[in-house]
Amino acid sequence: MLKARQWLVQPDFLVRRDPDKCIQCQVCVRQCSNDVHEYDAEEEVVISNSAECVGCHRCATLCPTNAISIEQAPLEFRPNANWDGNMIRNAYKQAESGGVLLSGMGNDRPYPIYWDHMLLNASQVTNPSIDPLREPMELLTHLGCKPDRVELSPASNPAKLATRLEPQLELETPIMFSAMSYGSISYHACLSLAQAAREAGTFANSGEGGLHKDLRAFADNMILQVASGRFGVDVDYLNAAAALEIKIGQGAKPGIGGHLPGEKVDASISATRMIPQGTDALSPAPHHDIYSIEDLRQLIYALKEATRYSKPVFVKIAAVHNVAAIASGMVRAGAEVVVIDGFRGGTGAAPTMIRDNVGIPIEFALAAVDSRLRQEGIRNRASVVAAGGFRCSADVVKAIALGADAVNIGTAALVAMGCHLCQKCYTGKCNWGIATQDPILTKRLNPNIGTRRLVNLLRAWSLEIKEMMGGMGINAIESLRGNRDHLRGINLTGRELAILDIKAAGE
Amino acid sequence: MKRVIIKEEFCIGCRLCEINCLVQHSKSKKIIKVFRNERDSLVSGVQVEQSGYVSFAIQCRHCEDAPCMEACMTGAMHWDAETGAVLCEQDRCVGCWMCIMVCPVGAINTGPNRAVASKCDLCYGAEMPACVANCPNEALIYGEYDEE
Amino acid sequence: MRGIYNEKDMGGCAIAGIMSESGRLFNGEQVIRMIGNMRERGNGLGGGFAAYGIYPEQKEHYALHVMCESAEARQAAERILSQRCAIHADEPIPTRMTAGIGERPMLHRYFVSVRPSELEGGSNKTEGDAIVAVVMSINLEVEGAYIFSSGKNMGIFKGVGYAEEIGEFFRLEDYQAYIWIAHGRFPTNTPGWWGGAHPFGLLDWAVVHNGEISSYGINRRYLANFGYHCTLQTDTEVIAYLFDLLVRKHGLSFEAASMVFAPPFWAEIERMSADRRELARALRVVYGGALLNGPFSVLVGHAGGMVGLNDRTKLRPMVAARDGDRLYVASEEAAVREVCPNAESVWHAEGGVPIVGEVRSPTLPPSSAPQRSLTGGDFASALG
Amino acid sequence: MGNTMKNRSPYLIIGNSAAAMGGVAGIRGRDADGLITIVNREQRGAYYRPLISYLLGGKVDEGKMPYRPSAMGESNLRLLQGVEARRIDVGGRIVETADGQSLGFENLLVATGGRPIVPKDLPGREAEGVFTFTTWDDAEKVRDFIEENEVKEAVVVGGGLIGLKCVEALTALRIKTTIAELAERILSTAFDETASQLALNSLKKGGAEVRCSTTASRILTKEGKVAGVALTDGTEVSCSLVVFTIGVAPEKSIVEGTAIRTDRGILVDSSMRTSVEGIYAAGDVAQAEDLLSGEKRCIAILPLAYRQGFIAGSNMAGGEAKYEGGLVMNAVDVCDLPTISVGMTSPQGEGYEVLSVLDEKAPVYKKIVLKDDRIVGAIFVGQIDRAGIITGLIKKRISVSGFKSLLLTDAFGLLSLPAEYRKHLVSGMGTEV
Repeated sequence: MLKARQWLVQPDFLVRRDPDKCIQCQVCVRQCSNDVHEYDAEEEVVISNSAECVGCHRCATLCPTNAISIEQAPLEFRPNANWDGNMIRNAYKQAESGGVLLSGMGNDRPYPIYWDHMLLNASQVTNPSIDPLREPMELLTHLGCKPDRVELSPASNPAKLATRLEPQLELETPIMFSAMSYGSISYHACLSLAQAAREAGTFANSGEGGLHKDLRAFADNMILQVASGRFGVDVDYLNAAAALEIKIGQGAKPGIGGHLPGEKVDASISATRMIPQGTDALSPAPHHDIYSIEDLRQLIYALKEATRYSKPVFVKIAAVHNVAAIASGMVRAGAEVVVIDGFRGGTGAAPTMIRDNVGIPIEFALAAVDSRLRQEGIRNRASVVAAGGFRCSADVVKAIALGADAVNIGTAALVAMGCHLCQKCYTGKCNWGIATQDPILTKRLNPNIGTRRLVNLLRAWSLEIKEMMGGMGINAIESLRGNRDHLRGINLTGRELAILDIKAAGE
Repeated sequence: MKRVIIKEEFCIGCRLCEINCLVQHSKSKKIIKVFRNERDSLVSGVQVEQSGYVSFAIQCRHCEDAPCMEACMTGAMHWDAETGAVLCEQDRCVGCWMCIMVCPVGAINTGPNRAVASKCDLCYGAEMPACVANCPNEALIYGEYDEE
Repeated sequence: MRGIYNEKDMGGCAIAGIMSESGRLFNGEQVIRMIGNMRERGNGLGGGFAAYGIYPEQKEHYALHVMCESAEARQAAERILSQRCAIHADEPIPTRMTAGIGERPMLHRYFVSVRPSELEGGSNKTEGDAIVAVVMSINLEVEGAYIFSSGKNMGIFKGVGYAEEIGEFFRLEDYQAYIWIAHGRFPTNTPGWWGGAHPFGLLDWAVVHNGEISSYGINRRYLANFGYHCTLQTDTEVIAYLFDLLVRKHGLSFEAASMVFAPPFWAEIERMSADRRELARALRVVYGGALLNGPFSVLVGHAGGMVGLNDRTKLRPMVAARDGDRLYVASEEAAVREVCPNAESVWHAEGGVPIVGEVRSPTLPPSSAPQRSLTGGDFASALG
Repeated sequence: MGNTMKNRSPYLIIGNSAAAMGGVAGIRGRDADGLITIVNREQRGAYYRPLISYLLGGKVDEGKMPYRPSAMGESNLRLLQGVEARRIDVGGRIVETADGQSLGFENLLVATGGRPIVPKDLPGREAEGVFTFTTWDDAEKVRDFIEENEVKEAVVVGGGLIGLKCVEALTALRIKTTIAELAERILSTAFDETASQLALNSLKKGGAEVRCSTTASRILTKEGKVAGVALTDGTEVSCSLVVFTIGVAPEKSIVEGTAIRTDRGILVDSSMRTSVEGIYAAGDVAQAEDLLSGEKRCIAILPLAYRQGFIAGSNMAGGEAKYEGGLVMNAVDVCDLPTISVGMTSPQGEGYEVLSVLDEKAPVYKKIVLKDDRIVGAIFVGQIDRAGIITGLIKKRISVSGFKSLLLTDAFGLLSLPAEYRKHLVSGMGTEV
């Protein structure tokens, strides 16, 4: 189909093809959903049109001779610290389209990454570090509301438990998969996450898109969301879950709703979301039955009632300025797990300006929430899950030391499944078969491979976490959780150190 | 006996199987040289069929009672006890094409210059056939059927 | 005083303890020999003792031992004290000049009871809670003053020097007690400071400890939830507070408390009988912040007895012995043999399994610790 | 008689070619070591009969002729070579041989094949230089004669498959060869006009002379040797070698006068059994059911011979194998032009639908004959890859209504087939995909 060229918009990438290496096998032609590569039968040569390239590397990855390389388009603007190329290009795009700029994945602006400003501790001499390969190293984590104290039944000897614990979620490693809905990602991607969660003894999250009937089998390892759109929510859905999550906000777009375009709502998605086929799936910005903390309390208890108090109820919010006070309110309203999604959290589609400018880093949000709940003496009443931009096991260890009970990984999980962060999720043309519903593309993610890679990632990170804990002389995750003594700040202002409540390196 | 198991639902139609089959059965075994110099002297033993999102790679099924073996009038087509593969001993083949006539999956071809029958040999001697080893999406698996 | 010492205490040390389970009184000479026997484990930068049953004539009152850097500091502390407590008697703690004991703070003791006004407001606030509050506020607010002993009919004596010299300095041969515990310190990263020496005490808890608590950071923050503020940043202090919280406040048995401090591994918990598994799981899930992680052997004294505990992987030494009504606990067997060459039984403590010594004597005052060591119940009332 | 009893064989096979080999394989499939006795008229072991033209043409050497030992099955095999079976004593279950042996049997497989047809009382047929062409011996004789007499010209009478292969061999030996075919075109049974024409062109390109609608009326001789052939159209072709490849008739003489029922060949049921218990027939001599028509019919082609023999063999060993019916099919390479024909290629009568594509230059010709949306015949010339898929559709009688339009396109493949059938094929086990 011919579309009018947008003259001001220049290619983002330059596709280079090494003619000495290219064997005209046309794998690239077959693999690019953006029609970058094309075989000219007359000339018997493959040619590439850089203009359409999104830099997803599908072609380069599958090229059997590594003949393809992809560079940033070398078209340089006159250096301008104020108007950098990014800003200029965005203005061009909007001048051409007259629309809101959209982006996929998380905030990519160069804000400081505070994980990289925190350093971990290790034992020397005065106490022994522990070798996780030789000695037990425990990552088992329980999410849910805990009482302040345990009561023992007085008369009995040996001691017997009198306290009845609230429902707890048991994780073999303190890492879960972030909410990603069926619709925003493909069925194969959802299946991979669910299978991996089961295999690794942790949990995947349905997101707000409902639960595909074939994924019910994995519900014991799934946290099911109740979001403003209420997609796919009925009593069976609620009772199928291992835990429920009320989604208030998302780090990538605080205060913004969701929008799944109608063309993506095929028969299967329509059945799963319980909306007519081909209609846009719109999640309102707020829950229209939650305008205050009391309303939240009502929904939390409605869900508990509906599920006979058999599963913990999570509440997820975006990390915004007064996150600590909000979190404390949520806990008092009955949230058993508080999920804080930092401003680097991912998304299938968000207005670029929102994604890049709203919210605060998870590092500060987490530190503030944990400290606040402790000050108020209600830290036991809820677990805290941190999300939004966890890139490696060290990030996870630092988050737990800051006070998180567990973390959610979204982007990292997608990357494990092949995502190359081209940020074009919203186009539905994901060449890696993840953020698409096009049957030609969804085939590209073999869920057996997806599962294996996800399990490997969790396994690798868990091993590294154990190594780091062992180095600190700690053999149980609960002794790392909130143990900020094992963190030291580097290149941080006194104020930042104070908020994180950690000492500076050298102190 | 190990066979190549086809997973139609995961075939992405990239045709890397065909490409690597050629390389594996070439003289030089160097992909770029193969496509420069040997291309015309090679026919892939695996063939990708595609229409819309349905696609799969098909090569000789190495049938238990192979019709091509029954039909072969020269004994070129034979069963390899070691690998269980149905192989075509090309210097016995005279190119009568009986095998092509009877192969229900159409996995045998007339070879580069229509001299003798050519087909998948499971990359004889290799631990894993090239098409399987080079499938990026595990749409081809090398294993026993009952493992499935 | 605070700030400079704002570091957690690391070190290898020696611990020792003797008690008479029938409550018979005896002087400090034996425990001094025990700790002296392990002189090599210390480095002369700290030593101390706790003795139970030493103030029979004041046994109704809390005995507060205070160290002050100056007369002003002492007056400031006294001011707060007299506002919130009735002071029934006070005197300098008797000492003698000893070789090896250098510069020393003013050492004074008060025998007090809580003013009724202190018990108002706070629901079911006990005298104990009130004393804890007083100790906390003086140690937090008064520059240069530090209360290092606050129990009834017991006292902590500690300072900078080798333990046996500290014992001599405090004239411990003049005190009669039914429990003695002692500590010889080897601080690795804090300058020797009198307050930093062990035992560390709160109410009638006295803790001596060898090792390092890697979980200190979270233990401290966990305690903060319950109003315990660590003033010394020593992990020993944390242990004392945790015992006070779990045993006195939450009424856990020593066995249950030990399952919190040095819990069984999940793999072991899986193998337990249903009831025990449920208990162990609940304790780990609820009290994760109280898990003492890292190598330690700790000896805790209280009016009702003493408890020895090793970390769950047993990374520090601890030996126990019984002979007649005596229970001995020490870092090294040699220390036990020093005073009890032919003990009836001598054994090494298992990781995570407490050595519990209980005083069986009706004449004893109520203790912070439960009388029935294996079951719970609220003992706050017992303090009233 | 006692002697007969002693060597009464559980399995006796008359003949030593494809059907016999199939028989051995069939028996061995069920009975690993029961004695198998093979009576073979020829003075040699089993060999790949169709190779004789390649042997003559020098495309293969003698080493390639004998069957692979693996195909024979080694154990407990008794070969009587150069022994001709004369008569079957059906009642006594004995086969008498020309050299006077009496071979007792429990199960008998008659796989005597076919006899080349030579017109009786054709003047000069006894002359030196007249040959038929069905055995290794024939090929050797022809070759020796060519060498001894430095043959420059030859005439091949009969434009069927064997004729063409023979011509190919002779032209390969640089002998000017003329082929005389009685019908108006060569390969008339297997092909339609178009295919025949393409084959003809290829043959001519190969250097052969072709004369249709005519045959030999007389062999011209000189001193008892062949000097030429007079054709029915009045013309004469000079040559010193004549090979008759008119066709073969079932070699059923051995059962004549016995209780075994015959028609054109020996009649057999779907288990390849004759009208007599324990006596089976397979190969060119057998007249078995035809897949398409359902009538009993002699189809003298190798794949069927082997299959029939195999079925007979396993039934002789107590099996219950069933013959799915024979399908006429031929694959032949006419001077480097690959061709395949399957089933009914030139339909007569009502209700047939014909699809075809033709490219004379290439040349490529594809033709498919349908009845009631099922394929009953096909011809492939020039482009034969994947023709087997069509053969499969014919055999399995799959309705092609859904994909008729694709059949002759280059895109045609398994993907065009009904999903279920495709998946069954592809799986090899009917499980995957």
